[in-house]
Amino acid sequence: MIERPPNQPPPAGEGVSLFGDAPEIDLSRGRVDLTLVRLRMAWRTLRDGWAVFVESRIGVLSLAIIAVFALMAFSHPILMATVWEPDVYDPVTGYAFDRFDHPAPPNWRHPLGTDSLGRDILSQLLFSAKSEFILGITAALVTVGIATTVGAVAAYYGGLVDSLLMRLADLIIALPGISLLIVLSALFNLNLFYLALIIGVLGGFGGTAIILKSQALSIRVKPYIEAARAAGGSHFHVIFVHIIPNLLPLSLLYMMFTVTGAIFAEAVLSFLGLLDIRMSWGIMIHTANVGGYLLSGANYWWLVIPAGASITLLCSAFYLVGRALDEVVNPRLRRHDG
Amino acid sequence: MPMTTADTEPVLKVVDLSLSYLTRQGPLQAVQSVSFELGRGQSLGLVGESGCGKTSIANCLMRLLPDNGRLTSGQILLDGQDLVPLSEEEMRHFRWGQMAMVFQAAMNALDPVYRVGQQVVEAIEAHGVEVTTAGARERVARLFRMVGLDPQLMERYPHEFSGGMRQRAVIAMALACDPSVIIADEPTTALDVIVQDRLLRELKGVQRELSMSMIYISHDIGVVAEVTDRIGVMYAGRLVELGDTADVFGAPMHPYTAALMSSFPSISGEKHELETLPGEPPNLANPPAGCPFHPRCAYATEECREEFPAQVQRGSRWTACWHPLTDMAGVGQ
Amino acid sequence: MTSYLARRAGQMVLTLFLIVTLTFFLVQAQPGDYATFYSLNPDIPAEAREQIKASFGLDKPLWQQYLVHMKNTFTGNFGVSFGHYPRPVMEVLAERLPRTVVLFLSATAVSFYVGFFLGKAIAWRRGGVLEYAATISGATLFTAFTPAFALMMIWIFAFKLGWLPVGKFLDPLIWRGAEVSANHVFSYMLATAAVFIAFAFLTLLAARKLGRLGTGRMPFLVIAGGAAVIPIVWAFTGVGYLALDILRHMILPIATLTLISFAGTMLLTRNSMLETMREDYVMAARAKGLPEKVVRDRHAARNALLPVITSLVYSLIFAIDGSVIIEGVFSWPGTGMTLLEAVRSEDLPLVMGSMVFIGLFSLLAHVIVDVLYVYLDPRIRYQ
Amino acid sequence: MRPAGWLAVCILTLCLFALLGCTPEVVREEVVREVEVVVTATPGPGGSAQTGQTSAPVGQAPDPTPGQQAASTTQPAAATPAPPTTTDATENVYQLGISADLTTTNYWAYLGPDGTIWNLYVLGGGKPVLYTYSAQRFDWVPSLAADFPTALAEETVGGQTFWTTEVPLKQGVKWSDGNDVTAEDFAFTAHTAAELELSGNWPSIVDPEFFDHAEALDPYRLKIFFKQKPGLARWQFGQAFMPILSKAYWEPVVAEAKQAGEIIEQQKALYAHVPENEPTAGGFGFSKWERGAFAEKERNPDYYFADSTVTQYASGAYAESKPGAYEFAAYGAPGGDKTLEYTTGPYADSAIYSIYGSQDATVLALKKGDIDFMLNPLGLSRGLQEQLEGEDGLTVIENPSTGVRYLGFNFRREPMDNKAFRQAVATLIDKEFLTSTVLQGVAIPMYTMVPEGNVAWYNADVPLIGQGLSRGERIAQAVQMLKDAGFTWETEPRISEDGRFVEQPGEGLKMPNGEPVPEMDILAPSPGYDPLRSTFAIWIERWLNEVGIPVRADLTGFNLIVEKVFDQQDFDMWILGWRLTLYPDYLEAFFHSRHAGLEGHNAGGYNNPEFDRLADQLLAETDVETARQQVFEMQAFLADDLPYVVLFDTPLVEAYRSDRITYPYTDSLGGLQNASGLTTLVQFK
Repeated sequence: MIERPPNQPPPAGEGVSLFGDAPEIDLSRGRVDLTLVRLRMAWRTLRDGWAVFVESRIGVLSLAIIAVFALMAFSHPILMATVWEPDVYDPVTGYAFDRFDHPAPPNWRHPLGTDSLGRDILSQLLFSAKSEFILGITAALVTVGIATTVGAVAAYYGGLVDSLLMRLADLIIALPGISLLIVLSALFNLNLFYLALIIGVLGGFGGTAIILKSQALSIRVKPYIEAARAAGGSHFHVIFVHIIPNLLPLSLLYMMFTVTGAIFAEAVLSFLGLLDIRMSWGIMIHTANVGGYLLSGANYWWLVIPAGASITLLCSAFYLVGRALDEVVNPRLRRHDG
Repeated sequence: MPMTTADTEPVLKVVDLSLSYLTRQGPLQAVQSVSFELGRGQSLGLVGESGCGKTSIANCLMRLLPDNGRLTSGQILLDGQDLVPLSEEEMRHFRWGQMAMVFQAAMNALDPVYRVGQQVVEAIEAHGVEVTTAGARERVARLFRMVGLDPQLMERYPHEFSGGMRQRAVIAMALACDPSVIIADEPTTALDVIVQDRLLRELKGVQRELSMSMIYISHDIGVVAEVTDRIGVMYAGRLVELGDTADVFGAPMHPYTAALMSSFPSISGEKHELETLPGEPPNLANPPAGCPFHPRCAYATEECREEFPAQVQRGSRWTACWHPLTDMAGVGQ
Repeated sequence: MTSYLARRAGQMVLTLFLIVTLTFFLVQAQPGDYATFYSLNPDIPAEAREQIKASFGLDKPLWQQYLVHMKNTFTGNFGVSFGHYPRPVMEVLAERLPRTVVLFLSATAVSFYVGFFLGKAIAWRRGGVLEYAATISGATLFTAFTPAFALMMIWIFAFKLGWLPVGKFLDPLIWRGAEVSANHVFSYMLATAAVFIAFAFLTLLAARKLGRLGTGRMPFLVIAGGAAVIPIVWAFTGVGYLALDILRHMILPIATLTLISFAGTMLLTRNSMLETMREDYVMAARAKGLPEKVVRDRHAARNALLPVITSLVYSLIFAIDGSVIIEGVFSWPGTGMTLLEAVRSEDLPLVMGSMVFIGLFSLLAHVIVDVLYVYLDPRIRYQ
Repeated sequence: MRPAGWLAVCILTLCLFALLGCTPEVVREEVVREVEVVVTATPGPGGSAQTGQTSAPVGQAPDPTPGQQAASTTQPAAATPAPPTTTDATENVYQLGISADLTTTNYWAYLGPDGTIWNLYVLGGGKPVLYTYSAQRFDWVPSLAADFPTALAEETVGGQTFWTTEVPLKQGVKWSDGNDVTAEDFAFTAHTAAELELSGNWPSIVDPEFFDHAEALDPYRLKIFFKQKPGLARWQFGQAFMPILSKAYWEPVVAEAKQAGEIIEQQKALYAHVPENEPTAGGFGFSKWERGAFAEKERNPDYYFADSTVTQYASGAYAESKPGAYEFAAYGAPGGDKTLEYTTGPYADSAIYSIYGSQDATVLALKKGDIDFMLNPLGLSRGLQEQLEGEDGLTVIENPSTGVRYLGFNFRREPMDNKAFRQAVATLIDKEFLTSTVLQGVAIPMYTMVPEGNVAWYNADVPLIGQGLSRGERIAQAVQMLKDAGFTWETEPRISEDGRFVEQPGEGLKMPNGEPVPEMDILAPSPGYDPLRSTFAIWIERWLNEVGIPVRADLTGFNLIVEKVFDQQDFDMWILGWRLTLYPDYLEAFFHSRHAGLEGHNAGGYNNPEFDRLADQLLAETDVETARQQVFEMQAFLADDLPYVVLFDTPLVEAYRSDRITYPYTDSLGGLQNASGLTTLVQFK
């Protein structure tokens, strides 16, 4: 074996944690008090973290972009229920009867034009935004749920459990993700939910677990864990009440990266025509490609640019928010000591 | 200004040096209006609790401030040349060539991926002290012997060195270009007492031998007493007392100096009761008005709380205190 | 060292075994089977269909198929491809592997270098315009929709400007008279690269051992000399023009892959640099009066490289992954295109073979990076 | 980078340029070709002989596709320049783009398990065949055969009864190794296929149930023995199209393969052989395969049919001649208006098939001029078509294709087994609206299982259910049909005043037996796989739901549909497609009740004795004219009984570099790719 300094971006041993490091827990105090203290500390760390975060202009900008997309996602059902007739504006089965020159360029009824099958691009774009959020967030939650548990359990128990989980993680990161997903989606006709689940599971048992485990290791040796054990806390209690909450900030960071990965993977797979999804940004580009409009450059820009730009914008926004969070979580990256 | 033991022009003269760090909480006054002189061949100790600005002064002298450090006022005159307005490139020649540094944690001051000898040679080559590789190597060997290291060791990597060896190597490195001033920043902190003691002696010896000037920075007033001619006591970014080592030790004028002395066991082994200093050093981002020491000072009065005390000069030494101890005790006039 | 290598090899075999098993059952679990897919032709009588099944070994029970597959895999032929019947999967993959290896190793090297270079630059001048520009453009390219982006690159540089070829790895008009096959030339190229890397590595190693303190430029001049010999040798082989044709075809894909992937390395390097720059030895280097560039490159960046080099594994895997998407656009029929083609035509043995190959490749990448790490960090030794 | 590094880069670059300077033109020298001298004998169509015949689900991926039939309109033949009797200083290289590599160069394997469309494009046409389809009109004409065969006759040899036919062969047709192409070659090829039980397309070419053996009465007179009387599909449109392989080259290979143990191993050994310098008798000989990059065929200087001229007349007459060698005429007396005339080349010195990884890359290569023509079984999509139409130097051509997309019913379930229900569904589907309005003409509505372009077999006179009706009329009619058949609603659908939309959708539809119509799924390809079919599925779902038929479009992957429909027969309705052969014996395969078993092609379980009778008749028929009447009848029957609601087909759009090349004709069912890019006819400007 090779002995080496910790892999990967160092997991910020002294990082802020959502609940503070709570170094001096007075065990004689009542639980309610403790919770209150914790909440207060959590609020303070959140506030401090936010202060660090807003220093990153890119991070704030990215957050704003995500917010815009979230608004778009919410606006779709509202628009469908109010101003858009389903016959015309349904993203999958709609047909713009008002004209027959599809793909029609942007006009006042269809601000982003229509696709080659006469469907409203804006409606598709907004509808897909929702799917992408569902996909990304499901995948991220699954990843983080699994990875935090795996990381905490591996770090807490050590020994065989640790070895098994970590070897599994090694195996998974040795597999190229997109290739694997291509095989899976071609063989099993994945829909959005299964795709999210698979991405989540792969991420959760893979690289993210390793990183969270090394963070959990540094938490495990903190005095308050010992104290909690000494005070008779069960393994379950220690893991879920003391270790996992302290892993959450780092988990949040990796959630962002998972979202990026999931959205991107979906787009690629849809583009290759391997997914069982009715509408997404990837499908929009795929439709344009099948229609032969990918090469048409500026002539049919509305078929490709809105979807393509949305993929890039949302992916990189999540990615950059993750990067900015990295600076919050890992004080060694901060510009100023504070 | 009082002259020091060496009756020559001071090799280093620091005038009214102030330094602050920009932080999220606002500017942090790390060093405030510090002035001192260092004579040729003389050694000056700077003591104080951690965070009092000693290391900042050292870094400031080398002009090695972090991004957020700002020199707000002052001059650093090295052989009469002010270093403050120099460009980075001009400054480069002063570093090591004129003024070298022994780092706080020798452990980390050596680059882990290069051989130790190579790291010394690098400095020599950068300043053109020796032009041939053979010459440089010869010089490194000499330096190694001087600090008590086997010259063979220069082919080794830092991780193969023990803590003491590393510290010696760092000292050898500092000597590489015959600097006129050496700044030793807590050079012995991480070492055990015996190694520490031996190293101190050697450092002192080398300094005498090469008649270099030295600024020795430590939180351990006992160590400083052993190696320095003069001593400066710092508190919260200010120099609060400066004088010949013997004088200061004999009769501290500032209450803080006195407190500091009593909180360390004497290195010479004299037994006296250790006192702990109550309270904590002030937050430099929001220092208390007046004398920064007043919240912890037993003698503090109203004026202490309102205005920073003026210097009280006593021959070659001075202190900044409204109530110098010797006054109260009626000694030293 | 030997025991380390033995253990490492053992681990690899075990991992490989797991990958093979995993892919086998994954593929078997899918609905529908190949024989149906290929026999939906009403002109093929039922007996012929049964015969097709039999010839593909699909008539046996699952566990037997698994054993056969295991045997095939570890005896090296990976079974017979359905789509290229009766060529062994191994042969199909061996034909395509050199193309992927040559292109994606070069691309990874270039993108790694670019990423590292930019990363250290933006960390050094933190908060500069360059940092914003590089971070935003890097992240944008990183998340750009790869197929469309690659196509756009071809459209601009190959079609509109006409500087480079429209994909493919060679020009038929140049190659139709060629005596040797492209795979020959690819393997020569790989051999050249291997020899040159070994030469450079040994030179540096020798310089380290012999020159001891050597900060001199001698070893680099020797390496440069070695590099200069390469074209001369090639000129004598008589296939130099063919290699040049391949190189010309490699420019655009490499540029595209670099643009897509440099951001990962760049941002990692940046973070690693920011941490390294706080180290005392960097300050010491500066205190020694070393020029900025030396402090940055020889001390900060050199140490920052260490954690980044571990990510080289991920860069390589990312590149292999990218090959699935990119190869089609650049008409570069390597393992990625093979996987996609196999998946689409339900050529199950080829699917499994490709996955195993890709897994093997990433295992090898791990080993290479381990070795590289030992070289770069003197603190690390085999245990 | 260190200075030494820069130095290295500089040196390297310099050396590379030096290298570039000294070895650029190695390429040019080698190819100066001899003029070929033409010998004597019989006719051969310009294009490639068509080989395997299959119908396979229309996928996006390779399917072996042959088959063709005349486009109804033809254009006057282009004036034919002199055949290639002079050697030009510059070579004419016909560059074609293909989208996937060959998988074999072995003809046995290509017609066996490796029958990809790309193999067909490159390898097709390289072998002599007895008979072939004529260009454009797809008349059945002799190629290697000197004339039509003798009529099938019953004959008893050694106590066994055979149906036999005799075929005269042209003399003087040579393999490129100098041997004559003889009846022995035919017998060898057919026997090998039969003895080794070759798979893939072989059983449809050499059907072991019919073919017994072939004899060379003399080298130029062939006699074929059938075990039972072969219908058109087995003899004229089957065995007669069999590519003939060189006995001299293959005999040792086959002999060795036969040593390989079990039959499967024997086949494997034969398929695994990689031919080198295999003799050709076609216009080109396979010369180079740079795997993954390109394949090249070089002109066969001894091509027998070079210089032969084919003329087709508006009267239907066909004439073919080669000066000093042969003359042939059929289907009426030559004379009157010529619809087509061309002289066979090859005019190209070489044909290079360059492999591109995606349609977009191929199109860019075409636009840039790297290739002259692109072979693509799906043709160009509308966006690309539009783009190329405006391009200088490019000509875009559009031809009908040979496929069909359909909605199939599962007759094993209610109410799909109810004819009125099926007809109501068909009435509700407005194909014209979908194809012309929604799909903007990228699809053509169809009503029968034979494409219109297949002129000889297409029955224009089938029931056109629903055609020309407005939305409201369709609904009204469908509702009436259902009512007549005993269906009832809880809430009947109500149409708006103007008849344009449904005000009140139907609810609670009950079958004649009083039970509610169950929820039904329409399996259809996902938009990712085929947006056209998924669009149809979605609209059908909507229209059926309007009248209260509870269906849901289940857009899913291709294999899953195949699995459910063909392997498990667990489904309600499905939408897929077939690629069709010219000779429509597939009607029997798709709809005869004997094929309704698991994995059979009659996946819907259609079972109509009346139809079965028609289908059996067709199989046995040996006369083309009678067969045509039967096929017409079958089409009309199916269009009314509706086991499939035939939906649409897509036209095939292709483009070529008209600034570099010309074709004698471009109107052809299935496009020029169906004639493998007319390699022997293409001429250069």
